[in-house]
Amino acid sequence: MARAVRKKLIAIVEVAHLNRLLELLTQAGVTGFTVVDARAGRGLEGEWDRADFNDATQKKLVHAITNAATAERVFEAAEPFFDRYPGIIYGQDVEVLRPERF
Amino acid sequence: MARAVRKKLIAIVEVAHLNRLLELLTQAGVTGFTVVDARAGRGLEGEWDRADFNDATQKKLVHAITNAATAERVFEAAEPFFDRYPGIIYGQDVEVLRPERF
Amino acid sequence: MARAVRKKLIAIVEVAHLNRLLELLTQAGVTGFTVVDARAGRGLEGEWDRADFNDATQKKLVHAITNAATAERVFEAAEPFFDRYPGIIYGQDVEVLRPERF
Amino acid sequence: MAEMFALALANLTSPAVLFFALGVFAGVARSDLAVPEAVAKGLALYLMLAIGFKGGVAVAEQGLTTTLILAALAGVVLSFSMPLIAFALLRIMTSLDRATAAASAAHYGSISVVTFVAGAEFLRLSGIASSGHMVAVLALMETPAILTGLLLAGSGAAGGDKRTRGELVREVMLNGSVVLLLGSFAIGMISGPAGMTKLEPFVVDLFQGVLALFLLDMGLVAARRLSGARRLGLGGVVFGLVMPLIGAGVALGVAVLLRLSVGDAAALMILSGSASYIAVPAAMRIALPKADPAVYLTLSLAITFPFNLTLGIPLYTALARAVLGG
Amino acid sequence: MAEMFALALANLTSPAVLFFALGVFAGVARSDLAVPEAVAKGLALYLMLAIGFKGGVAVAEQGLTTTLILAALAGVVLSFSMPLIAFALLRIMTSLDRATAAASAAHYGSISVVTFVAGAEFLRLSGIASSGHMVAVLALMETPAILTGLLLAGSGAAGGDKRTRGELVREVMLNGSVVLLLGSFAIGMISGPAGMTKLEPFVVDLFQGVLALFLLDMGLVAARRLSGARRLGLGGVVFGLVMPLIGAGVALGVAVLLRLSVGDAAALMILSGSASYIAVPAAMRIALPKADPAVYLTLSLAITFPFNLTLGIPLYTALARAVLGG
Amino acid sequence: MAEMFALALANLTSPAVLFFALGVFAGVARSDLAVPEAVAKGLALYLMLAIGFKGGVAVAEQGLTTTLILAALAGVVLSFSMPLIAFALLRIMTSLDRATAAASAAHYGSISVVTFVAGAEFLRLSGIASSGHMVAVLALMETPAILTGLLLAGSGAAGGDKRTRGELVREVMLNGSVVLLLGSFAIGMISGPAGMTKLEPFVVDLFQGVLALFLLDMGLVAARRLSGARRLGLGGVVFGLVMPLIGAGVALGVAVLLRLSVGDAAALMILSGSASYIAVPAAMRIALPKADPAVYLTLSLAITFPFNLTLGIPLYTALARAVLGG
Ligand SMILES: Nc1ncnc2c1ncn2[C@@H]1O[C@H](COP(=O)(O)O)[C@@H](O)[C@H]1O
Ligand SMILES: Nc1ncnc2c1ncn2[C@@H]1O[C@H](COP(=O)(O)O)[C@@H](O)[C@H]1O
Ligand SMILES: Nc1ncnc2c1ncn2[C@@H]1O[C@H](COP(=O)(O)O)[C@@H](O)[C@H]1O
Ligand code: NA
Ligand code: NA
Ligand code: NA
Repeated sequence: MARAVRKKLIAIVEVAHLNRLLELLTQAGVTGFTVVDARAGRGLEGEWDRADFNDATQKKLVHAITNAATAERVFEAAEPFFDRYPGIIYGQDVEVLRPERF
Repeated sequence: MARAVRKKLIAIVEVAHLNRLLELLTQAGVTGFTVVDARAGRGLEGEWDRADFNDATQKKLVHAITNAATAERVFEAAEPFFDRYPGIIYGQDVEVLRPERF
Repeated sequence: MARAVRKKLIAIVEVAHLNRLLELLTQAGVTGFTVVDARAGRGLEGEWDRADFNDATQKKLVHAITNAATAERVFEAAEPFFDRYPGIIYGQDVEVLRPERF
Repeated sequence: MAEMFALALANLTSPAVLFFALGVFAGVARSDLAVPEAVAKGLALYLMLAIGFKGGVAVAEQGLTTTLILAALAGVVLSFSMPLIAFALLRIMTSLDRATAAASAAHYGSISVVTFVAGAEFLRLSGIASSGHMVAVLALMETPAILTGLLLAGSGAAGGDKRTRGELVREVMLNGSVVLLLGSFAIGMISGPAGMTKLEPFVVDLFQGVLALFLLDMGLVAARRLSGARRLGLGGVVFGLVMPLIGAGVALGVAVLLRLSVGDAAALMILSGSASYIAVPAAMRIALPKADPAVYLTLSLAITFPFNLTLGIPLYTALARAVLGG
Repeated sequence: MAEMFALALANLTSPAVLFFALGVFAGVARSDLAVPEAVAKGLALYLMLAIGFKGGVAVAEQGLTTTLILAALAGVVLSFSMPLIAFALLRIMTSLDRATAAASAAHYGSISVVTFVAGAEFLRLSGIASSGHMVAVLALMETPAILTGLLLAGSGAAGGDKRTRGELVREVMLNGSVVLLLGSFAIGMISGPAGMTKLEPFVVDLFQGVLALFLLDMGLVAARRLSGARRLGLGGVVFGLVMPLIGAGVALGVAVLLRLSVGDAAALMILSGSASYIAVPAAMRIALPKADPAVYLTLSLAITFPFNLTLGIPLYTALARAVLGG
Repeated sequence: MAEMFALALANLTSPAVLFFALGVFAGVARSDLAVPEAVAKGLALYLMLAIGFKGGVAVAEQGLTTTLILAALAGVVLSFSMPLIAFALLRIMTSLDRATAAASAAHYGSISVVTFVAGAEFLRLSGIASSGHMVAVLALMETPAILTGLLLAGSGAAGGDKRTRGELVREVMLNGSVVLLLGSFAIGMISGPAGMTKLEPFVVDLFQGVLALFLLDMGLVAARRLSGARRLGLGGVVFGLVMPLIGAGVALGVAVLLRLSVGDAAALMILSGSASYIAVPAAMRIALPKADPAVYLTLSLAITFPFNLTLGIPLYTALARAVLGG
């Protein structure tokens, strides 16, 4: 059976800027999200690791399933955000149950 | 090179109902899965955070790569499950190595 | 607006082999990745759980966004890797901001 | 009287209460102060292990007495019955749906380990220490209320799940905190004073410090939950302040009937007046997933717990003394 | 004799053993009691730091003696050689593949820190405390068995990986638990009694309590692993009970040859009879990824460890006394 | 003189310093030894709680004195002004961009709690214990440097973010470590010796042991950071060794002016010579996200901290004694 399609957004963001990102998502119209702790990583700024007992460079993964229009608004708002702060954001299509939720 | 395509399912589920969901997956024919701790989130029921030292509202992410037929069976069984319990489930196509595993 | 498309790779790998996998990714040309702790799972080798205070069977999830050519190189190098070590790897298309990063 | 005020003041300036206040302050001011989840859980395990073990050793030294059996019976009856009163009040005072009201009511029949621990310390400083066996009463009071809550929720409970009620009860009785408390109590009874010699620096000396750190975290959590108070409405908030008084009052009546000592009476009041925030929420998520957790967690953690910690405990103690002498 | 029974009973009713039993009970009953992973690892770090440091201080006070050197040599030889016996037995008694049998055999040449710690406490209570330098022996016994295991696995080891055997050995020798144990031992030796004055409340007073909490978790893990016992078959289970007796028996022979004191002989027996559950499994996942971890973790954690903790330790002690007098 | 050498040697062979060295060794050798993140954070919380509380109790016993007020003022002025010197030096000695140099400079105006703690212990052993109120000075010195850092970064700070500077300052002042330190200090002052009676086994007896375990982890982290030293260049490394001497030197001048006691002077030197590794990095990620964290974390953790812990503390103490007598 063909399922309804929605957008999944994933952002990787630094712990100090997490609340700002969640606000950005909410303002764009995202109604649900789930945050996961990242453990380590590498990017333009070099490597980081949670074992550094120091929260300064810790990262979080934010997942949010939403509809296409909202996703587009998020992408637009995310551009200046990720210019300023470290991290990345990307999207992909997913098939969902109960599409009216998102 | 074109890789074989399989379905990836992701469910977000409350810790108290995790074992029930894993049983549901197993019964549908899923042979492998990986569970990840979620840290915080928001949904229809409002916000939650792991820092609440209380397991009551903690969530887990369950990933499972499986074939299309099994995924369809999971979706069907998941409908009543997520009617009753908080959480969401969604699927997407992924390219895999060793497709016969899934 | 149509976004640029890149490949997201996800590998699930045992903690003892994580550094080897990251090396493999780096050699294939991957420039960024994020590691997440897995909590529990099941596969060909049976079940495991982090609560086993024993690192022996702990797993990590490695996410990496990269371009198609690099992804193909990773897949090729991953074949013998996952013949030898437990775990899986898969890929999918994602839409990204700032595509020149990857 | 003056002495009671002095004790109440000593309570408010004890490190434990002050660390709770610090946590509330940090939370309300949105500081990023945080106790890692694993550490908070470890502290909770420690507190349950220590309190259970010390209670068990105390009973090993005193032996099983009729008083213990009576107090245990009283505790179980209170745990079963208080949710009935709480449910009736919640239906009158608030507009909560049936499932949420039933789930919240269950919390008030059960108990809060940390409230008990703070209360036991207060009683000790007041010179009317409660008996070691009150820990057994505490452990026995944890779960009966859950069953009453499920009955109150009616057919909505576990709505259509294939699990039988029997399975539910098994899951509830095997809640980690219940098992650890009762298990540590049993270990204390079996290993007795010889066991205490080995564990004393761990379970006794460290106790107040660990409690302070744990209360710091409880303050942070309570502050986060305070934002849920709006959802409760005024009726809900008043309920969260009045219900502990009712619970403690009923327990005082029972204690008079059973001729408990002042210390044990006060301890029973503290238990009956306290509301669960670990075992019952976990059970409610399993059995009543449709009940709103923001309501019962806010009631228990952000309203009733702070009230008991700061004012309830000295008040119940004063009442027990006034009625039972001592 | 009667005294030995009394001690064995005291062992079974000690808080440490009882908390292990509580963990097993909770695990088997499928309670949701759990020690957070980070806390369990923190407790393990504490135990290794404390045991290493205390051993080092003891040696600083006694000085390096020939007995230590002899015992260390004996330990290393036992660690290298016990896997040979274990491998032969596993190939006879079970139908495990070569890699899994070799990996499992390696566990029995190495040692279990917690078994040693529980044993040392038992010896102390029995009035035949072992020397502080046995900790050094313990640390030295951790890794040699791994090399034997790799040899036994034959060409299958690290199957075709580009890593050289040298790299493997480096990774194994730098296992966190080995480094912390030896490092803390060295720190104890260097900072001596002056260092002990500072750390005593931490490494000595708390020790039994932390051990109890850690054993609770080990009980939970052992119970989870018990389900793997089916995969072992009867032959595997019997091996897990017989092999510690063989290990302890051989160690007793060596101790007689070297004229070790009763306490040191018993400690060497406990070490030789115990099976690793941290350093060796980690090494085996690196070196023999095709060996089945469910087999060796079940053997070590769910069969041999509980046996040693409850019956093995008193038995080895009684044997050491019977043979060496004291 | 000979006595100072003996004390310096005692410092180097103290368990705390040796556990730091063990961590560095394990990290450099790429052992998989690791302290779980949650445990490390728990230990950090403990240290701040304990140090704050003990300082507060000390002030409750001594009362607020002009010396405290003077020392506090001196600390705040030092915290505000040291980043100016640090910034100038960094611009001369290295080719770091403005934002990174400003962020790094801010670290040197602020303080390192663990350096202070190790220093306080050293002073105690040297017979010139600093006053309890130096903890208040420590807490007050944490944040002013951050403001100077932001000024130095110029318009680049928080580049174009809509947050006002006021919001930034609020976030910085409510940093968890600042709140816990000041809060515990206040709790110590309010609950006084009566509170200390309850918490003493926790905050005093365990302190050295927890510090040792924490330093083990700091060694591991410092070793991981050492790889970043290449990015610093020789100029950066030299800065990380010279700047603490300058900070301590200026503090000594201030202490002479204010006629502080030898112990307090040495403590102020240690504070001024130390560099933050918790509060300031967190603030810089918020306020100056473009500044390179690898630079300031390497400077603070891998260069200045080890220097202060091993050589700086005895050196500053010797200087304070030489200049102020005692
Ligand atoms: N290509 C990528 N794939 C996955 N994660 C990435 C990638 N690039 C960056 N990240 C994550 O985002 C963090 C910040 O990235 P950056 O701003 O490039 O330093 C990194 O530390 C990684 O955890
Ligand atoms: N749209 C969404 N995107 C990502 N996670 C979600 C979404 N909706 C719900 N969740 C997660 O699922 C949990 C339960 O959802 P709910 O049943 O809607 O309360 C939430 O707390 C989130 O962690
Ligand atoms: N189909 C799957 N879907 C998701 N995760 C899997 C799957 N198969 C294996 N895994 C994960 O990879 C680990 C190792 O797999 P295996 O090598 O099959 O034992 C498992 O323990 C799971 O955590
Ligand atoms: Na109650
Ligand atoms: Na052995
Ligand atoms: Na400074």
